[in-house]
Amino acid sequence: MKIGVFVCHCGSNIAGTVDVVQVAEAAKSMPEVAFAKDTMYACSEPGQQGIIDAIKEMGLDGAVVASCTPRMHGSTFMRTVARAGLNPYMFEMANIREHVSWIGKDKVANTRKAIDLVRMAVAKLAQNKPLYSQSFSINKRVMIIGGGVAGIQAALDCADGGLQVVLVEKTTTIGGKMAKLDKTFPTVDCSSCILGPRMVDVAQHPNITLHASAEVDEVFGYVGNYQVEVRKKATYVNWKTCTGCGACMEKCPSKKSKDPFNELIGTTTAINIPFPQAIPKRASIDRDSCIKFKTGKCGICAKVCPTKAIDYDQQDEMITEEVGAIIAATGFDLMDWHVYGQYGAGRYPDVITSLQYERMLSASGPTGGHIKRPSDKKEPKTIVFIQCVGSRDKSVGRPYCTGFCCMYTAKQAILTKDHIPDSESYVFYMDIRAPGKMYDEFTRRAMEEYGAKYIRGRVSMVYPQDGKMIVRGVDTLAGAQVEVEADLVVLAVGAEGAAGSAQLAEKLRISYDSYGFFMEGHPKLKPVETNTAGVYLAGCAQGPKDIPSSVAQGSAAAAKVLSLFSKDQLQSDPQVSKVDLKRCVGCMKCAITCPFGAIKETEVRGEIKAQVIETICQGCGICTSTCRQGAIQLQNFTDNQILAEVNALLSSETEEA
Amino acid sequence: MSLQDELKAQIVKRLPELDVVIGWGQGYDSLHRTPLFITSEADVDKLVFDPLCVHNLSTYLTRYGSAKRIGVVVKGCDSRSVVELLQEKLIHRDKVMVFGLPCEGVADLGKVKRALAAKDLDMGRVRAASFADGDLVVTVSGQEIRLPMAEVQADKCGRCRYHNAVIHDEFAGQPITEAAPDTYADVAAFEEQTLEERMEFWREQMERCVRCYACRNACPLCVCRDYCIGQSREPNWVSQRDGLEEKFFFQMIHATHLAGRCTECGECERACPVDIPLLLLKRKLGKEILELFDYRAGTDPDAKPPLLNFKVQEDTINERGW
Amino acid sequence: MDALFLADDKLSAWLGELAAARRVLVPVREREAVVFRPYAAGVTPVLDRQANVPPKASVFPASEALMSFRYTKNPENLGQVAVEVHETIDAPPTVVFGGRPCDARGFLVFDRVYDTPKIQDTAYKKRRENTLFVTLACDDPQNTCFCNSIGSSPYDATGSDVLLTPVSGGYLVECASERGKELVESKLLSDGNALREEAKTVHASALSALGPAWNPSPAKAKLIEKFEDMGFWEDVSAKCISCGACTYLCPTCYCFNVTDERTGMKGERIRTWDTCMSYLFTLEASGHNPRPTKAHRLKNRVGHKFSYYPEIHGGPIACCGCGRCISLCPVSVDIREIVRLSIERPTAKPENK
Amino acid sequence: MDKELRIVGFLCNWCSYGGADTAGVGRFVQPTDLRIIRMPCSGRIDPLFVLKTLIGGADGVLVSGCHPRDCHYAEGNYYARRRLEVLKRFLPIIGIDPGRFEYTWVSASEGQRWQHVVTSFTNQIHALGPVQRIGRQSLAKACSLGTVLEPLA
Repeated sequence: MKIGVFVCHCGSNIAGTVDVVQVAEAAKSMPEVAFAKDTMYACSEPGQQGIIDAIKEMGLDGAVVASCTPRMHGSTFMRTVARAGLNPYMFEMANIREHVSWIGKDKVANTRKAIDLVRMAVAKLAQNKPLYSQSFSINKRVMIIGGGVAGIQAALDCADGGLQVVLVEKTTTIGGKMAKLDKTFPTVDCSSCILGPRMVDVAQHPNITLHASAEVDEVFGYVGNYQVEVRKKATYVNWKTCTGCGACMEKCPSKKSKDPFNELIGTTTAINIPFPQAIPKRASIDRDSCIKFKTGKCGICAKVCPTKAIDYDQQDEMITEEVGAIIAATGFDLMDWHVYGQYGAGRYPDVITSLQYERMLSASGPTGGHIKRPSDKKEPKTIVFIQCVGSRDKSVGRPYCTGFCCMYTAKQAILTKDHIPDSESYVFYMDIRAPGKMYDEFTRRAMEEYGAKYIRGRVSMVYPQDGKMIVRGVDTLAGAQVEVEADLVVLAVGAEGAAGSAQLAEKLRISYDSYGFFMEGHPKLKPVETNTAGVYLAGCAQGPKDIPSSVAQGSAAAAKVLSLFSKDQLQSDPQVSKVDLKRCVGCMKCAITCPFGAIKETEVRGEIKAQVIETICQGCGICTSTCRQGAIQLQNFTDNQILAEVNALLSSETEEA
Repeated sequence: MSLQDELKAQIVKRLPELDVVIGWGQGYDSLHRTPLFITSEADVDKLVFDPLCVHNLSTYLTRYGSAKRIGVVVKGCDSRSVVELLQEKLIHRDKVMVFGLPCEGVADLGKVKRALAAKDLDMGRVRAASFADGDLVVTVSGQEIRLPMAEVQADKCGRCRYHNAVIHDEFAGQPITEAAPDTYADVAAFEEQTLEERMEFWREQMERCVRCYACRNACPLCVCRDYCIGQSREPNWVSQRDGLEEKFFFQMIHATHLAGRCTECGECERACPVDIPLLLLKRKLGKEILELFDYRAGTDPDAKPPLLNFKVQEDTINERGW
Repeated sequence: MDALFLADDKLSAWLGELAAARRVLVPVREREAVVFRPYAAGVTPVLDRQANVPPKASVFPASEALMSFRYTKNPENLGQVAVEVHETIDAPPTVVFGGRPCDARGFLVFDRVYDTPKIQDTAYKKRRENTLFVTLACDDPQNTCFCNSIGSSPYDATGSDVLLTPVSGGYLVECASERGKELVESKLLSDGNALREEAKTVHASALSALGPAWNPSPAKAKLIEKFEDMGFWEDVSAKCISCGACTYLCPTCYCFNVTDERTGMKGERIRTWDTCMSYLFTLEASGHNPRPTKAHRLKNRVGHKFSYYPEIHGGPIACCGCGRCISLCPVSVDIREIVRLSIERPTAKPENK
Repeated sequence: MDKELRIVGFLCNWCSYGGADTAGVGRFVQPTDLRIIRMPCSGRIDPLFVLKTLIGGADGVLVSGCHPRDCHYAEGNYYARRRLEVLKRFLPIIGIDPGRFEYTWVSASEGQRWQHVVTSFTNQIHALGPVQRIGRQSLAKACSLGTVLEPLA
């Protein structure tokens, strides 16, 4: 075999701490290496052309590129090798950047390590075999999980693109967090006025099937052919007949039910439609507060319902949706700010979250758009906004910036002045983060036009005194302690991945971080992809972002799906398991451990043998390490390929000696 | 009726349903029994059962095509291999007829050899052997030597929980009620040595290995047989070199491939022509698997073996924080 | 030539003398196994019983490098690779001490294959030339011994260079070859002529302890006759577990495999023992196997030893009667019984197809 | 730190290999002893790879996969956890310090954790020193029997 080795400088990224010339020189003495060279940027156009030229001129059978992580440019170079006429799997990468040059300062040790990694890659490549993809057809339906603004945007774009869309929403209405907002920054336009029509579009779009009050239970399958088990949670109202007339709500005697839509600052009826613009506009019963469910007596709603839609015996319904791609747009929730004991940990009614304040500002909210402090329903005159509650705070395990709080706090300060002209707003902030079109101008308006008093510093404590909330903090610019007697304190609470996002990630087999945000495929180059083919991300599920960014990502995810579905057939990853029939004893232990059901029993000349269904196999290799006789080998990660790497590494010691 | 006669009668009765019944017969000398393949009633007369019937005959079960109906005579320990094979679907219940026995323990010919060597006698020259009053009585070089069974019994019998065949279609004799605890004291005692001493021990033992693979081929659960990865090039785990690393690594293959499956019948060690104590490696795995998963292989044909199973939250695996 | 005497208490001194100039391999006990190991002061040879492993490896190692090789590249064109080969024969002067006469006789079977006018296996030959055998006549054979039946005896010194016979107080030392003379030039050995008679008694008693000899020679024809009688072979091989204990521990089994083992730019060509009892022995690259079952393979082992080899080499049986294949077989397959049955049992007529 | 030791890492592609990349991107400096072999999943890791590596002379072996519940292939790390735990407990019988082998979970986002894991494990291996090899010390004995090959000078 003739192998070419290309050692990348990556400018000074690698060459700064690895002697790449020496690595290339060392590669020349490695078995099977017929060509070795250092190159400034292997991934650049001339760099790739250099690889192609060398393969053609030297008649190489395979190439090793020693550069960055294969997770970054593995596929780039596989295409390069393919353009040179080789099978793309006749390629290996040695990661001498992320795993060497960027993490070690000792150039001698780094160079030695880089040589070892190249030796291992060369040894593996010598065992590689050409692999060929198979085609399989795809189901051009897409599921979008989460009906917030990102999910709505993705759904509409996909549906407009001609795809059948299944939108799954956990609550009884779509709209998400945006539906709860009164106004949006920096335009201060009415949130429901811009979102409402889009929600209606969803309801009316012939290509969109909406499952509200539904959650994903299980996900099977693979890109192009997913089967998703959706649990439609019982609402105790037959939504096929319910017209959303609201008669039940009017008569429901249980009026003190929790109102999650209004962030628990108001109450609602046990049977309710969360808000007038809800989509679908259907009623549902909150079991926990319904008198019928608690005592068995009542049943008024059933009596008053003109369409006899009430069904107290309704059960959760399981449906299976077959789709080819999935967009996860599950949004965010506020972190549990009760960890802040110094702000009362929820003990003071007049310390509220910004989202609660938002409901208070909303004309359709529980206060009818009048700002009233919860304790005595009086209009507050002095309002203190505390930013970064659960943002940029390592002490509560929230080192990241939620990003949009600076903007909505400014918006709320402006709206406060509009609502109560004689009010005074104080904003405690760490830094103003307002990068965006008209954003910084907006925060300046809050200060300059609306007179909000911005104090740069953190609040050390909040406590009640004589009907006021005393806010004690520091003004770091003035270098002085400050104390404000406030009527109402509003906390800008940081965002985290929506409740249940970790469980959903596990079902989707995508990664998530410790805050419940889903991991994108690459932080820069694959912001909407995940590492699971056919699963995409949109909106705050991937990380905190404002409305325009969420909408943009919703569209981006839709574009990804449309691009995926633009083909009728997909190419399967040929890195699948393969059975050596001679070695297989038919014990089927591989099938027991296969998480995908990709191995079935077959009979060959009267003997039971394992057979891999290539389009279902995901290439994990659990079967390979389960099979004792080495009969089922994951292609491109065969025992011999891995052993070649181990042996090359362990023998390098003796060779040098 | 003696146990042996009862067994013979059972085999005679069931033989018409079967292609062959595997039992024990007289070997080349009075101390050796040898596997006996019974296909006719005349063969049944050659059947023997006594504490010299050391072989685990279940090792033959996977060597017949699936069309044959095989009878096999098993002691308690041997029967666990049958259970394991059934559990792994390597044999089928309707193709195997199990003649179960109660067993008070078998002799360890290595111990017999040592006991005789201590008296300057060679086991290879024993002219006659019989059992009387719990002793193995042998005639060698003109002397009659009484060896108490307690002294020459196989170690596995001293810690046996399963004296009676755990699975059977026919059972001869009376079940034995007592069962000894197994505390894995042998493993613990070995591990009192330093790590260096332990490796030196294996170094010395493996030096003698001739790579005959009797350990593997005697093992009822080594079902890869002709396609063992210890000898293949595709995959190529072990080179043809016969250094200690290669020899020892083969034992690593054997041991890890038996993890959670090994019933500790000890055939690997018994079969070894150069007396390498191979069971110790498997006992160690058996001990850890028992502690981790509360699992003993070969006791439940319907169990899901621990290494083909998992719990999302493991009760006993204390994952190490960093 | 005169017989000499070695007193028991001078044994280790003699071994010390021998070991000064050569590698001396002696049987030692490791657990319940007796194996050949290099002699060093303090090592106690086990001389009262047969070793589990015969000293076959002294001349025919379980694994040996026939040559080493190294690839070198043309610096001008790395794709051009040259290979440099070095013969690597390791043949230190060796004395194998304390084996049985049958152990040494085993190499006579090798010689007819590896050292012939037509074929000279250089590695084998060099080691054979450099290795001398001081064997010990059996005074009390084991149950599995049958040297008398293959035309030999417990004191047959053919193939040995020095034969020791246990006598009272020590050993009678007799030179059995020209080459043996250099070994007995020791002041530790005294005149032993007076003990010749005692030694003869020892020999006679050992021979009689073996019981009556049986004649395997009819097997030569009978085994050919039974070549197609697979029912016979299936019957006699039923208990065989296809391990290699019988062949690897046989002093006369000489089959090998050759593989190149390469690490990086260098490697060795290795010859290792192989066993015809293994499925892999005859497995062809196509996947076809002419000896697919253990019946085929056991037929080969017995047939080769008692029929094909004698046919090719003019008579001698490829067996030295040591009995290790019986005593060390995990399931007590008895080659004596198979040979006898091949003679006694009528051959099944091949079915008309 | 003293002379580099031979440490081999088997990392799953999706989480830990990515975590090691993240550590690189974050320039989290680590000891240089480790050589990483990329595996598709920790479930692909046959315990025999670890044994082969240790018996073959590596001073330490580190396996890292996705956190339980977080496997890209749903279940691979659950199987790995059982297999590797059994392996770790097995090592003492053959005279290999169980501290020479560790398995852990590092996600693709945990660059700093990866730095910590590599640093701690490398320190642990340096504290244990070079591994004893079953093949090495016996060379003299085996050579005298003519069974072990003299490497070409």
